[in-house]
Amino acid sequence: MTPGLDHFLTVGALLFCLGLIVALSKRNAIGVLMGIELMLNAVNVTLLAFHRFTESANPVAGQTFVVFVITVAAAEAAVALALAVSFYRNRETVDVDRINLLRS
Amino acid sequence: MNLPFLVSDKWYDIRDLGNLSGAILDQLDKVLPYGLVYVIAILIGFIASFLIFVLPTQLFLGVLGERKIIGRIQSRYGPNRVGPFGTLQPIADALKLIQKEALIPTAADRWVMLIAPIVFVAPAVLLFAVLPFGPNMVIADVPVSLIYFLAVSSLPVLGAFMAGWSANNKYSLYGAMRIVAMAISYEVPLVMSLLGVALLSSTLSLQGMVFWQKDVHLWMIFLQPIAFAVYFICVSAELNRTPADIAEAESEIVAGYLTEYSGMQWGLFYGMDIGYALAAAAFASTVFLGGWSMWGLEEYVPSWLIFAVKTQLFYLLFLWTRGTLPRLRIDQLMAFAWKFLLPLALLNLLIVATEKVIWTQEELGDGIVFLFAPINIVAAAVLVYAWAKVNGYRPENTPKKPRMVKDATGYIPASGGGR
Amino acid sequence: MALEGFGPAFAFWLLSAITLISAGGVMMARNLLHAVLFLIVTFIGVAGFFILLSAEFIAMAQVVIYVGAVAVLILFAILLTPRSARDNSETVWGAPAALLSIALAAVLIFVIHDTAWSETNSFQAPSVEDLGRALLSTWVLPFQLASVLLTAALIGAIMLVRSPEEEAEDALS
Amino acid sequence: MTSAIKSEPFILNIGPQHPSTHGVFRVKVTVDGERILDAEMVMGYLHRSMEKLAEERTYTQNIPFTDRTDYLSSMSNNLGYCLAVEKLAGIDVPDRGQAIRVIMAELQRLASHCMAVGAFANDTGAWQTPVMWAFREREKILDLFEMTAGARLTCNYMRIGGVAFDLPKDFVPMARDLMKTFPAFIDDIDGMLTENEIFLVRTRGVAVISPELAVNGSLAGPMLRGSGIAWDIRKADPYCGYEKYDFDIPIGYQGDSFDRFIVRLEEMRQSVRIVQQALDALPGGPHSTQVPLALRPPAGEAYARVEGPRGELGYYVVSDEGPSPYRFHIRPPSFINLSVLKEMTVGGSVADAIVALGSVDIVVGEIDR
Repeated sequence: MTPGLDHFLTVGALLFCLGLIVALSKRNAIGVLMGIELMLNAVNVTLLAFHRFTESANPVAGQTFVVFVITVAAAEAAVALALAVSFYRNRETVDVDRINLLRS
Repeated sequence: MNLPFLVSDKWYDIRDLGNLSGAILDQLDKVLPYGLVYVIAILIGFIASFLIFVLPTQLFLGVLGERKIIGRIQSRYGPNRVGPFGTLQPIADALKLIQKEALIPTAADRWVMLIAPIVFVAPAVLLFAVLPFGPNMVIADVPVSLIYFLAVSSLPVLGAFMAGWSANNKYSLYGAMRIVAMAISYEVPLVMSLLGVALLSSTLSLQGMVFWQKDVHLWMIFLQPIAFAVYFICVSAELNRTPADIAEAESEIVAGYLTEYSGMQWGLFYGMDIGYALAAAAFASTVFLGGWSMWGLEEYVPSWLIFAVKTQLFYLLFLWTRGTLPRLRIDQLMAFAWKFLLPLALLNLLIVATEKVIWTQEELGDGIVFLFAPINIVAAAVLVYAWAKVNGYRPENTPKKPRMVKDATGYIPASGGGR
Repeated sequence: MALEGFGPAFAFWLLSAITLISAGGVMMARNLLHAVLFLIVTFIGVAGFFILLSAEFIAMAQVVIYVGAVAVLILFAILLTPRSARDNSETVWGAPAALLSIALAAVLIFVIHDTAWSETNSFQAPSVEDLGRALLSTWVLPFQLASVLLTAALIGAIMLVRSPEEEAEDALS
Repeated sequence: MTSAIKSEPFILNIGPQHPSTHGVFRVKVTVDGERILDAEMVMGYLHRSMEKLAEERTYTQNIPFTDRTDYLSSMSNNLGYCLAVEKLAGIDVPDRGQAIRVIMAELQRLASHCMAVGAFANDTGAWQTPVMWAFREREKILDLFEMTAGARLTCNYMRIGGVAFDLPKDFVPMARDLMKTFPAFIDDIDGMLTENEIFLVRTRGVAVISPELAVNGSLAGPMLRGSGIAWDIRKADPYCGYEKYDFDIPIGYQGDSFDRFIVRLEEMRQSVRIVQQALDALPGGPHSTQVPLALRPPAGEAYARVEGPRGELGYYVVSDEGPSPYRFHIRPPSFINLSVLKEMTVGGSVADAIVALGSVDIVVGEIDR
């Protein structure tokens, strides 16, 4: 079976859903971050699939978008991990359920 | 002799490995069922690259050369018992290592520990795929082979990390932490220095860079000496070669991430260390030393021979530093990367960008590089010295001779030693 | 225009299997370190997809940034938190999240297969040069913004992980 | 090194099986990341109960024991013990014996410092090259020992009242030749290490011993002189006619590892000078006085000290007129120099601790005896 747009989009969707499960359900802040990274990767696959298979007035736009997504993801990962380390230092935990300083 | 896949009739010119393999695969495709030929191509490619590049360069020139040359530096003979002049020593070592039991501690993370050597070894073979051995002799002529090389060479760090973490040993963990920290820090100046190279030659293809250097008749090392120095230092740090071998610092943390490994698992790490050093040397000779080109000499000598000689000469630099220099401490290495190498690489990028703009805007010919080269060499010397001074390099402040006294008179305070 | 030939098809199915199985591994692994290792395999599989979609530069960037930097950063962060914080178990929201995701996947797959996408037959893979020109001409403003974002993230991350002693020192000076 | 990340301190065992402990010696360090918070020394893995065993043997039979305490400087150990027994029994040593003793002790210092300098460079990470170079020169000195005493490492050459054998006739020309070439080797090491920027940053300011700490810790030898204290038993309390020879004491500036290293290098140069002077003025006559085999010194006690390669090497012998000593005690310089290791390492990193340990120049056989 030759892979077409449908197949790539399906893989992207499945990857996104797996990332969603990880991001929503993990106890550890770093685990949640990994889920988010998975979702971003799924988005990138989808973007490039559209870029490859569909008509476009601007043929590089898809790749450009992916470059920006990767950039933002890298920045996000750096800040999120810094947050996790900093939070661990102050509260001795990285459990997202116990990050509830604002709850009275 | 007229074979369809040969470009020229020179006997030594195994031009165009791609044509050769393409011709074979075309013929096979006619007889074999649909698609099977791709699987065969992958298998043949893997085995052939292992046999052609990894085995000879690594086992013989790498392991043996390392032991012989470092032996000579240390005023001893090196291996000289097995085979003529000890040439069969690597094979004897490999046989011994294969026989040994590969121990796995009880508390170790068994699967990660087993997978780690594989993760470490696989990229070494992949690295050689994009290195051009001649005008047509490149296995995969990827248009972005520079970034490909960087991407693949960042993978073995993971293997080393897995090895260090999974063994569940404090020394191993130290090695893992150190190698990860080093990899993050030294990747930055490394990429910055190569950015200047890509900028000047306006290509990301290694083959394109060799052609560029061939066309302007000048090697990149003369145009960007800073980039070359930064590349050399960064790559020896990433490869754990001696001034920066803190991840497997023998005298401090026993063997770093290799502490708990034994048998051929250890042998794979050890051998592939040399494999990566050879790949880095090959990369440097491609990017900075003109690759297979040698100012017209490649017409008379096989290009792959020129390339191999350059690679081995560069590899000799690694051996030399390894045999001579002590090791830095981790905080000193980190400071060196961020405070010294990164600004220098950025300055180099600035110079190169300026020159590139002048070159393209004024539509100057290729000859202008012969003006740029002396400027850049002088600028490199001045910048390195000035930046070292700014960073507090004061060699004259350290007295290198002790004070001499005639009698045992007790404490004599040091007067104005300046330290 | 679909990808013709056995090679791309074989690569596609292989990569799909690798990527999805290792993504499942991220979800299932009880040890956080193992989850990161699975995540790295997923990243490499996604890079393979990018190559299949004729975006070599993006694929290499994916490996350099995700495997070489982000994954290593995650490993570092895990090592800096102690052993007790290295489990990867679910909260009580595990089952609802799974249900939600399955529902979302069903919807997405239905939409994907039900839509008639206007597929092109004349795809010309843009070169790295095209990408570079586009980034520095059409998309120069987002490009600059992204660089500002990266700088801000860099400084923010450094400020976040400073120790209280260092902050006290800076306050005094 | 400030740690920006708070992490849990944990205990790291450096040794007993570790490449840089120079034997079976163990340091239990509490580390936070790479910073050392506490260090505890554990020793005794090589204890052989020499001091007690010596009480069962005659005075002459004890000489081989002294070879095996500090196995890198057996000549100096022999000398210290023989001096103590001679002091106890009131035995004089002929001039030729004295001169041979000086030659042997200084050659031993050269051999031992070769090892110390090479091993120290190895600890800083210079991958075996300095140690191999140093071994090459040390072998030549050990050749001289072999032709004189018949053994290379545990020489057992000194005797109560002199030395065991006279010098073979080839010895003097060979020793002269070696002393001509030896300074070139010292210059090699000097050029390779003291001019090396990496070596400088690794050792300068690392493991500083203040003069007060050096005196209060009762340190001796290069450890003491590195801190800027001019003290040398050969000058302060001359024995074997050291007052006849012209040599200087090298002292350091601030007592860091680098100072101890350059002090050792310079001591090697001075030792070459002493050996040359002793060879030039080698007197004739007997090499030893006859001493009864079953020596029974008069009751009393004696303490004799020599400047060994590692510092003040003292032997304390008590006699009760029996054929064997009533009490036999060694003052081992490595053991006492090591007592400041905690002050040297705490606050630094693990890599610095290895450099500190290397700069002490320990011999575990002497620490544990």
